[in-house]
Amino acid sequence: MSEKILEVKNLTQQFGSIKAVDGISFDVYKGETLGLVGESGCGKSTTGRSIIRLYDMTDGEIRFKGEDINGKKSKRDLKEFNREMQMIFQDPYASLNPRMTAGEIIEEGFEIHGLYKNRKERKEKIGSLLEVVGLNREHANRYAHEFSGGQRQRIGIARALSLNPSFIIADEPISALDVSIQAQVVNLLKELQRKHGLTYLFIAHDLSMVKYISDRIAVMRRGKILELGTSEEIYQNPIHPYTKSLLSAIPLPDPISESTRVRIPYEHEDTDAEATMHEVFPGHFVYGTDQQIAKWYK
Amino acid sequence: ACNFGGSKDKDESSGSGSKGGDKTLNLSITSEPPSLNPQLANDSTSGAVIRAAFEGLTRVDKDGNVQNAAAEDVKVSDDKLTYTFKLRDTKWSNGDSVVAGDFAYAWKWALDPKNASEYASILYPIKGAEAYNSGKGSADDLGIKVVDDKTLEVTLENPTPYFLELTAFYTYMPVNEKVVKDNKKWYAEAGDTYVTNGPFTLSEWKHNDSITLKKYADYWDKDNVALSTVNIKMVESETTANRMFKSGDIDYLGSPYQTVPLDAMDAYKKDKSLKSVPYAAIYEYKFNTKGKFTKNANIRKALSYAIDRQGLADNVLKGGQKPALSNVPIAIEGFEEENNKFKDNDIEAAKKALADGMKELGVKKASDIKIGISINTSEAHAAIAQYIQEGWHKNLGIEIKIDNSEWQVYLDKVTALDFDVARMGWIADYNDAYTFLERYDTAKNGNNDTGWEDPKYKSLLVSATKETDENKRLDLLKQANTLLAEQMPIAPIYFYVNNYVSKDYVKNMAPNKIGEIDLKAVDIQK
Amino acid sequence: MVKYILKRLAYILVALFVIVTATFFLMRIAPGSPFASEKSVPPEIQKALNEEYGLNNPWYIQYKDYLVSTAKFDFGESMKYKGRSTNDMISESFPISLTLGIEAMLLAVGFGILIGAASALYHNKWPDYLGTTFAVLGISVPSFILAGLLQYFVGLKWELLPIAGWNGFMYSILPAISIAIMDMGFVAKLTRSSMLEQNHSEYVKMARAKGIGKWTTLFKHSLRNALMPVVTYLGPLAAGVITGSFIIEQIFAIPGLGKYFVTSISNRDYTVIMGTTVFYSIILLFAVLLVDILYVIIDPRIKLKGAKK
Amino acid sequence: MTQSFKEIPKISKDKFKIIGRNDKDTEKLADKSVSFWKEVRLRFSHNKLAVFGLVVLVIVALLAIFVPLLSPYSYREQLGLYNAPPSSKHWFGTDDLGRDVFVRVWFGARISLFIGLSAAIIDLIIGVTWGAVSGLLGGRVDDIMMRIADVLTAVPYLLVVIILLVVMKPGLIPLIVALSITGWVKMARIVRGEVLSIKNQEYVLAARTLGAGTKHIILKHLVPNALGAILVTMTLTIPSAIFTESFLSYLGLGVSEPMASWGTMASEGNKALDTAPWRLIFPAVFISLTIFAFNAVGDGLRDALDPKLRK
Amino acid sequence: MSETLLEVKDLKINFKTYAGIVQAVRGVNFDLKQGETLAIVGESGSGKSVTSNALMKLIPQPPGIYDQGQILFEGRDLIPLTEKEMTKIRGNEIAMIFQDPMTALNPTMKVGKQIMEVILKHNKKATRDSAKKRAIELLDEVGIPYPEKRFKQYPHEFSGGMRQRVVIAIALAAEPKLLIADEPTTALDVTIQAQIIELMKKIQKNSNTSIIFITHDLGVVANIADRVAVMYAGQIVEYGGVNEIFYNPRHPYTWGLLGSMPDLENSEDELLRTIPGSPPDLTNPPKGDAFAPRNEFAMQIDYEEEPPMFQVSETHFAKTWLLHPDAPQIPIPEAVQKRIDGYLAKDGVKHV
Ligand SMILES: Nc1ncnc2c1ncn2[C@@H]1O[C@H](COP(=O)(O)OP(=O)(O)OP(=O)(O)O)[C@@H](O)[C@H]1O
Ligand SMILES: Nc1ncnc2c1ncn2[C@@H]1O[C@H](COP(=O)(O)OP(=O)(O)OP(=O)(O)O)[C@@H](O)[C@H]1O
Ligand SMILES: [Mg+2]
Ligand SMILES: [Mg+2]
Repeated sequence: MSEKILEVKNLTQQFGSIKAVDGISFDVYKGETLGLVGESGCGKSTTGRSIIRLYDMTDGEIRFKGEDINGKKSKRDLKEFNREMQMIFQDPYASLNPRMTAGEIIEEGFEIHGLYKNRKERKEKIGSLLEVVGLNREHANRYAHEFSGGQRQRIGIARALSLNPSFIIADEPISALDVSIQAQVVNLLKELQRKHGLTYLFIAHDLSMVKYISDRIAVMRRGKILELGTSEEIYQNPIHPYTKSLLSAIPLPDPISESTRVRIPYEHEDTDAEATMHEVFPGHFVYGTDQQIAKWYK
Repeated sequence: ACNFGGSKDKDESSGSGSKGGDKTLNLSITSEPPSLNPQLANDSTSGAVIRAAFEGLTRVDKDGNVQNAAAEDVKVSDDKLTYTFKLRDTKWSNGDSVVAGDFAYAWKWALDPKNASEYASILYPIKGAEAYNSGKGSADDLGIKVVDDKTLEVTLENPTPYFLELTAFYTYMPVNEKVVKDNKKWYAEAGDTYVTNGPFTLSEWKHNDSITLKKYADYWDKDNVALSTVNIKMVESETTANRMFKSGDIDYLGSPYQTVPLDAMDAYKKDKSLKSVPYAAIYEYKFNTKGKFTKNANIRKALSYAIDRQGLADNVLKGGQKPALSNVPIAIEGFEEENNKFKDNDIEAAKKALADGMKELGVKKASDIKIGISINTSEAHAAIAQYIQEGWHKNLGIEIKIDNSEWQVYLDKVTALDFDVARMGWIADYNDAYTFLERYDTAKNGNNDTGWEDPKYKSLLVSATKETDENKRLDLLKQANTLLAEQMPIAPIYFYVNNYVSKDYVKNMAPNKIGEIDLKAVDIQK
Repeated sequence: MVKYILKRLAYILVALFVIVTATFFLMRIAPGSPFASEKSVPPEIQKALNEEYGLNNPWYIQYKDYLVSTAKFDFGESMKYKGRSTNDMISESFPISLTLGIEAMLLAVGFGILIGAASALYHNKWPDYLGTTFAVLGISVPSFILAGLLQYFVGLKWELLPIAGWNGFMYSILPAISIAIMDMGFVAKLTRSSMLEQNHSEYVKMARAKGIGKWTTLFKHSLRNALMPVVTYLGPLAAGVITGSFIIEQIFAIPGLGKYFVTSISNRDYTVIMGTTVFYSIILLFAVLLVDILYVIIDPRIKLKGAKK
Repeated sequence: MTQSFKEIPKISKDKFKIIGRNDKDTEKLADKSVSFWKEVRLRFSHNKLAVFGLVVLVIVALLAIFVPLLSPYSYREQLGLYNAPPSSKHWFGTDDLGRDVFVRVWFGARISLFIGLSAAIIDLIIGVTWGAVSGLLGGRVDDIMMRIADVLTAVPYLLVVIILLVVMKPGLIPLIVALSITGWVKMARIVRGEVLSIKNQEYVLAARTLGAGTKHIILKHLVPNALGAILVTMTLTIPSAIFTESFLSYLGLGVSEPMASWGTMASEGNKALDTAPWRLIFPAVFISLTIFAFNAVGDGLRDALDPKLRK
Repeated sequence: MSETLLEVKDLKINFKTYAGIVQAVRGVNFDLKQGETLAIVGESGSGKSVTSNALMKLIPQPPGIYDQGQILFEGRDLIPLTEKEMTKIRGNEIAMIFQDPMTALNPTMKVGKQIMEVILKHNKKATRDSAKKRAIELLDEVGIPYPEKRFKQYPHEFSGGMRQRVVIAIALAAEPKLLIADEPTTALDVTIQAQIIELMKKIQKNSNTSIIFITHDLGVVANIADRVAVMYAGQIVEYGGVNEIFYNPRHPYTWGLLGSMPDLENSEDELLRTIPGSPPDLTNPPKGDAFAPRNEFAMQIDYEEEPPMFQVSETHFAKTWLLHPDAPQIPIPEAVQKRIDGYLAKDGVKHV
């Protein structure tokens, strides 16, 4: 496999008494898409936001391109970091400032980083970014509320791309969109990845989309990663009962099978302190005690 | 948490005036009296209440005449320096007899520098008083002698023709020595400790709200006291007080308790209810004789001549005030004819004086003269200043700016001579020209505020003090007064009058020349 | 919770210290003295007076004295009103201002919320226009003018209520209205916009989908949620109102606390300045704290941790 | 279902040729879309009260500019006609010094409007910044900044003004300084409240991931989106500044006599209510009308700018 | 089949805005029988919520206008009813579940009280005690553990899934005949979504309630619906039994919807099928077929004239000119057909 672009070690994020993220570790490799799935409130967004330094993490270590992100202190280093790593947000309505035009939203990054000082150059760049995400140049002067959800999300993507990052955290970029628009956005993300060699951390709770877009998937629950492996592995060969339960819950556009489908309910088993990550197959990790793993893997 | 103060029924009965023998007068004063201790009081509001509750050796009646009060008889020595008072048999409201010692105690207390009585200086005519009060002498050297319980002998520093008027002043009131010694704060509340000997007793004192006086049953002259109750409301706003008067909540509106609002004057004049009586008080503009332009006497004269005093009195003040063309009010005995030191609104003379002054100062254009009128914040001052400003601007062509300050800031500025022209008022504590003229004896005098002094003027005043002959003394004072008009360190503006309106049934109620009302004489006849 | 309140109390102490310090120095820099008057006081007596009130001490001693007296809540005697202790002056006049203030608050908040709620409920219909106009009028008529008009017409011309004074409930009506009107207007405006926001929310739609009537929805559901911004505004407002309004007390001759805030300063009555300032500060600081605690009571989602939300 | 199911219509066959989708249109936005500011304008102009307010403000401003220039009388000229009721010569009557109230009202308007607008600007500069910084940074900074605001409201204002009076010459500048001392605290409180809810919006987080600093976030995101609340608060600041000015003038901090402002005219006129009511009524009516207009415009703008009311 | 509970006839709803009149619902017809579930699908802005809110007369007026049509509930037209008469029907006969459980509950009122409120409102005989008992029962019914304890808690103490259960409990409290669920599971994650759907099915079985289920998730539709209405630009463009819609879709928009679903067998290299473009502006709906500009099979006629509803089978209708006898026979696009075949094959293996 290619080089690691991001290493997360024992990341813990505590809000007051709540441990939103409880000591998780994973790596992301250059050019891949790592899907992060799990029920609502399990700490997915928190993980993403800690990585991009929106939160100061409570404990652990995050290395981006080999450097500890918390070690970066100087303003310049921070700006450098911001150019390398970007985020796409969940809510296409809340993530665009209603008082700004699409152009201004995309321009914001240039302004902050003092890029393309020349007006014409800047305009040109904004226009080309809009085109990259499948919008027209003329859209630059329109306000966010004039766009449909899918178009808004594309503006959000254009904003994330504006600084030419190499790593993008997409925090449920499609869950607020309806199916046909989800497809537009996912296609766009895929295409961009192919063209620019981007790396994604793709957060979602919709497993069918995640499966489609991700190379590897991490399943989270209550602040912990329970299972991690390639998409194929996770779908074909889930080991953790929670993963199995999740997979069984995906509804399919197939009325006949739906009428007979049986959901596998998940019974939480207490994992005591001994629980650890087990590499069951190469690259396929499961969290649990030795006995549990043995039991599940039958 | 319902606290509306006071019980309701009590007030209802008192509000309805006289029923049978119950005669009630309703008044309003502008504020809480700062102190009802005669020796600590230093303002007219407190004075008005103290005067009703206490009885000095003498009283000044409604016509301004001195009457014996606590003293039955007064003997004055030939050199006019020794006064022997024989006391009447009167009682304190707690039953004690009023004795000469009570007077002596009160006066000594006031003069004791430790007690920091702000009005102690009014006792200075007494021998040794000034020295003791300023820490240079001792109480034993004071000219106050208790001969026996009923006899008080007072020796003066100089012959003081108005001394018997002073003994009516509140600082000269007696206090009950025993009570005062027992309780340092005897004067803070109405009640057992507030022991008085005047025609009224303090029956209730609701701080900031009202004071109730009741007729003193054991008063020696009780037959001549008509009122049974006096309710005094504290109403700061003139407008409100005026409305209360109109609605009948109060029976009397005006000096010395409250002022008739300027804006109401016209209406009261129209229905002829407004009354004006002369007042020994002057409103004046002080010049800074060290100022850039006002150091020049001609400039000062020009400014003073160019004031339309009559117009001001008629159109702005409206209370029948008299233009002041001299520095001693016409209400002062002997000065009735002196109000003619120059002509009112004499633009010709003003222009001439201005031209002279400009020449002396080397100023080319009148508009180069920039003068500020300093006033403190109060309605009438601003109106007067604007009126005068417009006149100066129009007639003399000089630039005038009005500089308005908060009261204490203003006092500071005036004391520091940080002004060109500043308004001031002076009210007589006793009916004598000396109180007006004495202020300019030296530049250092705390009440001078002009930086002006003249040795000739000072010597005139000193001679007047020593003089035992009434007429000669008066003449010396008149000379001094003329000298002031020549040098014009102050521009007199107008002599105050006391304005008031009262309900028809209020009788015998009018302020005297020094602005006091003796409630003892007031009657209500419905 | 307890920890939070303790922390806030500590802040209050620090704030009080700062306030006392600032007031002390301002007071001493300001020209004038408590004993100044038009007739000048002889220097010897001035000195004696200064000595009596400790004004001859160097500033740090005086400063220390004020700190000590603040700590003991004993501010000493008034320099203007002889023989009266500052504490007495406050404790006599505060209940009056408090009574009047509570009445005014009830008016302002009660009617303000009612008008605001009705406006929101009938958004863009005539009750809304009426209510909004009334609210804006309330804001745009200054209290001293309203007080004058009420006194003149209601008191003097129509003789419906007493002109001035403080002698029972009837006497408190006009002043309370005068104090309340501006805040009533603002509370109404705040309530209206906040209610409109709530009315667009899902749970209000849900309540209506449950078959609950308009007014019931309003009182049971949206009002409480709409109250948050009103509460923010109320804290400092309450502190101001219950400690009295100088102008209103002056116009209606009410023996309240409000006038001391102004007169003590123009009199340079140092002890009373200090006393009233500390008193007001304590009320204000606690009102602000109370608001933060009220938030938690009104909105169970908020936890006292330091920051809201 | 039967209802909409009509008989299959007969249509010429060549219409049934597949021509595919209309490519040009596909990513076009609705062409009749209304731009943000145009919609704001539309929404504002539909609000009758707001339009009325705007018209009033314009008229008041014009009168304030032109009446003192064109009137035969000046604001200070004493005409010898004291307390005369309104007449054809003196539309608003004359005052106690015999000056034309009409000219004085419009002269006063200049000062009062200037004060009102200055206060609004102070609110914007100090209040908004203070509230925004406090709310955005949160935590200890917030605690301290809000306690400072508390302290400022608690320290006796009159004392501060008196000291200003001593160190500065009276005029408009010390007046504005005096207004700046505490005038903004209410605004700061309200903006802080707004910011607390806006700052967790995703677009603010997005700006932060772009590396935006505090200043950028405040200016670009927090202030524009708190504009509604800011406007409403400002409509309250303006009247309170106009009245504070009369109080400060009374203390000698404002413009000096014979110049006048609405506030000073009204408080002077208040005393003449019983006898010369026109001296109160005209300034008071114009104060109220102007504040009413500011409110109407402010509310109208607030509604027009509110993205929540928009779809 | 059982009798018809609800019949919507030619419903048109407009909104007056500054930009013009938004024709949000442009002539919708459907009916619903007792105990039946109708799913309404369609992309955002197609008028699903407006339609469902209209059934309860919850459209704010202004700006909303009931322009035309009838809503016959048990034969009675709801449109002319007054607000007061409607409050008797709302919550009682027709209940609603909202999309976002996070905001649909009053944050400052205890959960129990919010349930009791409906019971007390619609059941004249209920006392506070009986209402409380019933509320606890309801909490238990929707599967909330420790209902007595939960009764006294505030919404923020519940997770999203639990809150949606509370919303359902409220909807069920008065035993309504019709339950409208407007995207009840969109905000929830899959496991909880599955639980909620199971719960609704159970309830329907027990009390024979009719359900209108609004969603854009075709998987959910397949799971719960008896019949399906596909909406586009304020109109129903295809309508039929659930199997008909999924295995024999006739409208190109329905093809688009089905095609854009990823499926677990999709290989990652191929892009998803999308419906390019965006929905039309309803202030100014296009002439002809509103879907034409996005329809790769659009014909000349589509740009000129609005198609009527063509009947495909007894129960299956579609509003597209493609069904006109003169139109070229366009087969279901290959990718979609392949997927359908895949499903059918799989099902066949399982069920035949
Ligand atoms: N700023 C914060 N302060 C306090 N608690 C927080 C904060 N942000 C998140 N949490 C809590 O941390 C936990 C994890 O939240 P997070 O947003 O990471 O979940 P998520 O997996 O992204 O959920 P969703 O699918 O709903 O977006 C939740 O319990 C949440 O309440
Ligand atoms: N109050 C309103 N004022 C103006 N237009 C409105 C209003 N409510 C809805 N609309 C318009 O009606 C149309 C249909 O909206 P509706 O909410 O029914 O869509 P939807 O199908 O439910 O979409 P979603 O999946 O996003 O919930 C939209 O174009 C919307 O802009
Ligand atoms: Mg999240
Ligand atoms: Mg919807």
